[in-house]
Amino acid sequence: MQLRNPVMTASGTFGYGTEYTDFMDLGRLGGIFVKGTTLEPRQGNDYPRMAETPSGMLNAVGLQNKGVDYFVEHLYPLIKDYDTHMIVNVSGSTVEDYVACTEKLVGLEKIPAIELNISCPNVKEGGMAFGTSCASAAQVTRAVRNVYPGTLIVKLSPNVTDITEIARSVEAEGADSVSLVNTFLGMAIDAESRRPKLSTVTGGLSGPCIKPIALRMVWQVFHAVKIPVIGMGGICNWEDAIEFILAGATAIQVGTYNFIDPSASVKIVEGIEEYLLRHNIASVTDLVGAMEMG
Amino acid sequence: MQLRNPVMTASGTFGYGTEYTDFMDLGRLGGIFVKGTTLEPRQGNDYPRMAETPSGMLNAVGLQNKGVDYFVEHLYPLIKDYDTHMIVNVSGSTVEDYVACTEKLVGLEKIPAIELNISCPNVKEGGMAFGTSCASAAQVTRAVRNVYPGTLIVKLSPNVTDITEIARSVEAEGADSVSLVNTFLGMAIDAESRRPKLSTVTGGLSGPCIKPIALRMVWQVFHAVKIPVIGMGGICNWEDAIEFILAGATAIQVGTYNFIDPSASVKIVEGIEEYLLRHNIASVTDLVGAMEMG
Amino acid sequence: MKQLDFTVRSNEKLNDQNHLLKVVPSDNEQLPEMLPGQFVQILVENAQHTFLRRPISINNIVPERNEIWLLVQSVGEGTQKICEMAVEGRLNMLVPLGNSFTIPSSRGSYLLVGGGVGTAPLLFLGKKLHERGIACDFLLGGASEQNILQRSDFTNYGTLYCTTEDGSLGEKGYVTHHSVLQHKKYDFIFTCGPKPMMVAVARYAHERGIRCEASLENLMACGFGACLCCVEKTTRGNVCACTEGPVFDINELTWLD
Amino acid sequence: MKQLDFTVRSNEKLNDQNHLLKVVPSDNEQLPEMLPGQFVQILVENAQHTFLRRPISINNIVPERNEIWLLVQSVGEGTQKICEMAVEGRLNMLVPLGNSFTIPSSRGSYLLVGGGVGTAPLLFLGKKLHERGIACDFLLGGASEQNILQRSDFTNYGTLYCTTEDGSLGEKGYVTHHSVLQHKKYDFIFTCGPKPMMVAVARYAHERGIRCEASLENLMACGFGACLCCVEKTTRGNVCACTEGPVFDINELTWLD
Ligand SMILES: Cc1cc2nc3c(=O)[nH]c(=O)nc-3n(C[C@H](O)[C@H](O)[C@H](O)COP(=O)(O)OP(=O)(O)OC[C@H]3O[C@@H](n4cnc5c(N)ncnc54)[C@H](O)[C@@H]3O)c2cc1C
Ligand SMILES: Cc1cc2nc3c(=O)[nH]c(=O)nc-3n(C[C@H](O)[C@H](O)[C@H](O)COP(=O)(O)OP(=O)(O)OC[C@H]3O[C@@H](n4cnc5c(N)ncnc54)[C@H](O)[C@@H]3O)c2cc1C
Ligand SMILES: Cc1cc2nc3c(=O)[nH]c(=O)nc-3n(C[C@H](O)[C@H](O)[C@H](O)COP(=O)(O)O)c2cc1C
Ligand SMILES: Cc1cc2nc3c(=O)[nH]c(=O)nc-3n(C[C@H](O)[C@H](O)[C@H](O)COP(=O)(O)O)c2cc1C
Ligand code: FES
Ligand code: FES
Repeated sequence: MQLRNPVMTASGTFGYGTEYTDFMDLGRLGGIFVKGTTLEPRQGNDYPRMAETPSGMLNAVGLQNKGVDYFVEHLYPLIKDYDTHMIVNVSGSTVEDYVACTEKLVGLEKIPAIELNISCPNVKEGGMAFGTSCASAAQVTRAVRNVYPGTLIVKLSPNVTDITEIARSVEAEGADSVSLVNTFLGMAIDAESRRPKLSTVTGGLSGPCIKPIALRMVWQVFHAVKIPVIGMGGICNWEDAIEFILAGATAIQVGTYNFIDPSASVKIVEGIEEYLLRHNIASVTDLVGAMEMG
Repeated sequence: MQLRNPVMTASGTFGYGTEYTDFMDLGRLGGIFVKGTTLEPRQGNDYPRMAETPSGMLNAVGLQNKGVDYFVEHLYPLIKDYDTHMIVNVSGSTVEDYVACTEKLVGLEKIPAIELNISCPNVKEGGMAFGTSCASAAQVTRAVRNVYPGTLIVKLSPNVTDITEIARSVEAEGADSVSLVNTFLGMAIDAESRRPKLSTVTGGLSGPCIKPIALRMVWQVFHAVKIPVIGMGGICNWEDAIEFILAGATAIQVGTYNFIDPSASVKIVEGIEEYLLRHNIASVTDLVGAMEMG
Repeated sequence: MKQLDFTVRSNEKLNDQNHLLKVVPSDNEQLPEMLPGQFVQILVENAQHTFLRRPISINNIVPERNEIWLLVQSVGEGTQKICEMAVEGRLNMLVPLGNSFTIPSSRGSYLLVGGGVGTAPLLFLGKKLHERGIACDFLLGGASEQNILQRSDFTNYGTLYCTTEDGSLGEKGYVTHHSVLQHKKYDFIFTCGPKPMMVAVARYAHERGIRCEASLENLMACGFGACLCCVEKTTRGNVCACTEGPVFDINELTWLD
Repeated sequence: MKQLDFTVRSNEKLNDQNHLLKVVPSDNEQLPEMLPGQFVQILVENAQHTFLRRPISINNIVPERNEIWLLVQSVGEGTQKICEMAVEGRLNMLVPLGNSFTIPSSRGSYLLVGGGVGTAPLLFLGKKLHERGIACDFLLGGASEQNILQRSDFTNYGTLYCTTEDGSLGEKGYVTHHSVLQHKKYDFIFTCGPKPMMVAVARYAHERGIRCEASLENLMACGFGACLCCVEKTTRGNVCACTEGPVFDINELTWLD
């Protein structure tokens, strides 16, 4: 998969792209990761699903989506002609779920890649659990790899002691790329009512608050694997994007900040272009992992 | 150890208390955790050691301190008559270090407790490594427990997949309490110079940005152990403190925010008092873990 | 939907907590069509703790002046900063968002029930109904007289009934206890305000078989359908309050179950 | 050290980037004694990305008016917000912090070398020297004329020499190339400014055996010795620039190693 540029948008924060067409030209993006898609339709979790936190937010959406069949039948036709890479984020509760969901996507010509979400903290079963042990991460990657000939990106959970271990185990099973990070498991309580702010008590933390940790993980994983790393976590502007690229990200995803500035991703594309010009750098690939030490 | 109130100050953010006497009355606090103390003096890491991040900061101080002998001889006499609990944060690189350092503190009458720092991300050896596996956390706790008759608090690292596991393993070795969280391993890069912002590349992330994750961990640990939990991570005001208490913290520590408002801890003491009055709650202990569900 | 910079033309303090801001697109771009019930998402700059945009209803549109009115109650940092905006200050907004109240095609008698700052979208709705030659009644509730805002504006478009908790204006008590609800028979009710009030209004309407729409104020992250955070549980399942709402027919909601 | 609210009495724009703020304690509390070289830590409110306080040197003290002067260069969000402070606005500050320049007890000839906004603490130092009957020379450098600030204030306390990179004022070039350094022999040099400039000044002083103190601008979190983030490597090991500095004798520093 060749990208026009390294800027993509993160699953669950960009709908199916359609939500953003009023604000920007999708054709300016390297790619779009659509909302987490599961085998069966899901209603997601109860309201309230969101809490604002210092420089970030918690969400407990819980993979609300109409299921892969609906996607194939109704959404794919809408988005297949967008002039950018449309990548489906595949989520599930069991290995069989992941495989069955993926199988339905295999035939879709305009979906060059899938992102295996083994890191969603907002579903009771599966989800993040797969991403927090090497064995289960390897197991689900292997199973999906067997049925999926396209580009297979595995999305890692940051809620682990050693993310490089997990990255290496999915690389060993044939993942073409790893993307990181998904959200951090967090919570918030309303002091006055004494109740959790989310219906599910805990949820996923995203936004600029997590950027320093996400960046560290990207740097560690870049040095641990040979496959390309896609970096994300709190990226708001071109400087953040450059930080991730210097740390080792071949491409980046913009997530939560799309909510605050729906055209942020295009501004990042432009900001990176200017940076390359200013620093007289021929291609962004020259910057990947190019942090200077000492 | 009985506390006057649940508000204490976090190690490495409050010096030896002396730095704050111009700004506040130390006697208003439940306790003070002094700077991480090691067997030998340490110069810490090179400058730059600090980077501001969204709603937080990274530090790479690296346990700069004059060593436990200096502490006993020169600092203890200065602080022993403060009208609050003075607790020493014991850090080290090997089990032997921790034990030898602790042994020198055993005789100090006015030090009712030590906090075993098995979670410092800023030293090359040991430090955080002890706090990221059950076996090593248990090992160092056991060794120190053998030589320390006072209140033994073990400070946990948040850089783990399952913090409850670690908490249970130090509880099993006789820890009287666990405190959490220490800083998250993070990093920052200067996009223009392409250099890491810290001399050590990675450092410890603290401040409000980490609060949602820290709070979740306190809640999990509260439900996993029987010993009291001391909560911290981004606490700035009484509302934050109440959140941690509702999640299960018997006491809390104020860290980074002391830098921004040196009298923050006293304001939190007052804010909690007002909250109890307003809600007609007799004692703060009635609030510990009293988050209401459903 | 558009992302536009607006310039604050005026900022009038209505009472301790409420401000009325009148804003125009900074580059004089023609406002897109906006409907009553729709809202905007405001980027709050200069605020230390406000990360997300803040949703605010469209209180009124003055097409001649290309102007949007925003009625804002200061309840936290975000709304406080908006209330403190200086004249000539800039606000970046996403406009317009959400669905709208159903402007009935049939004649009939209409009641618009608002509480607190929930009266905001009802002014614009009343104006639109008035433009269609539909007279309506407004029933507005608040803690006391100074909390019933924009009264003279409302009376331009219909008859105004009020309740206050302290009796300082209109009848004493809550809106749902107002005598007009006993005396008059309505065909349509539109409501916006605190949830307990809207639930009471919905119950009143439901019991009498009156068609009723309520405008919700669910917590929102994006405001335009991308995050799925603002969902309301409806007879159709969880739907986004920012795109399929904020206005819902009460029969779709599960409030009365 | 005290934590006090201050009221902005005036805010003068000196050039594109630099503002001079004059502030007094809001409750008129008598200012504690402050020494040249000391600084304050300013809490920046209303800033989205500024979490920590910002250190700013004491530019001048006017005891008759209980007033502190702050010369601030807008380089990022924090300093920009400070520069945008309205008259009568409030600033919470920790005052005073750090050590100070050594006011020499012996007579001799003194040179104060500043670059950019690093000239800020030198005005107060010059004034204090002047009060002791010590005349001094100022050697100030900047990109061009408009960057050499407070010239008339400096000339009250001594002779002013300037260099500018474009030659628009004084000699063209860097401070360390100024001819006065060739012609005159100094006993003490005090310097504050960009690190490369201070290193060059230190080298000049060191080579000639001139006693020299430099004021550092290390990144700080607390500003009062609690965090150990601001350390400078010295002959005594790592020491805090906020308590044992910001002023250091150049012989203690490891710059010339
Ligand atoms: C579609 C829509 C239209 C709205 N129209 C208006 C309007 O015209 N005028 C107006 O003043 N306000 C309106 N609101 C509410 C307004 O968006 C919130 O008051 C605002 O977001 C609070 O931000 P803050 O930073 O001031 O307060 P915060 O500090 O975020 O919160 C302060 C307190 O208010 C509560 N709160 C925050 N947002 C909401 C919400 N959406 N619903 C209920 N409680 C909340 C918080 O839980 C907290 O207790 C509308 C909301 C929605 C969703
Ligand atoms: C003891 C002391 C006294 C000072 N006195 C003054 C003064 O009188 N007037 C004045 O205008 N400034 C002074 N400074 C510098 C001032 O504190 C910084 O410019 C300010 O903190 C930058 O904050 P910001 O939010 O505007 O910029 P940021 O957005 O934080 O940073 C903008 C850019 O400036 C760089 N930067 C930030 N802080 C420093 C620093 N301390 N040293 C070098 N580079 C930095 C950043 O790396 C970044 O590239 C002093 C600093 C110290 C430590
Ligand atoms: C509201 C919301 C919904 C999300 N849904 C998904 C999802 O369905 N699948 C997924 O892999 N990640 C999901 N994520 C995680 C993001 O894709 C991204 O990994 C994370 O938010 C970190 O990036 P950010 O800080 O830039 O937002 C979601 C995030 C948010 C905020
Ligand atoms: C500058 C700095 C130095 C620290 N030094 C220590 C230390 O010596 N020992 C320790 O256990 N924790 C140390 N910590 C961690 C804090 O005690 C605390 O666990 C952490 O900062 C989270 O709390 P906060 O977000 O309130 O700061 C340090 C933190 C900071 C910011
Ligand atoms: S607020 Fe994001 S979908 Fe409604
Ligand atoms: S800035 Fe904290 S010790 Fe100097």
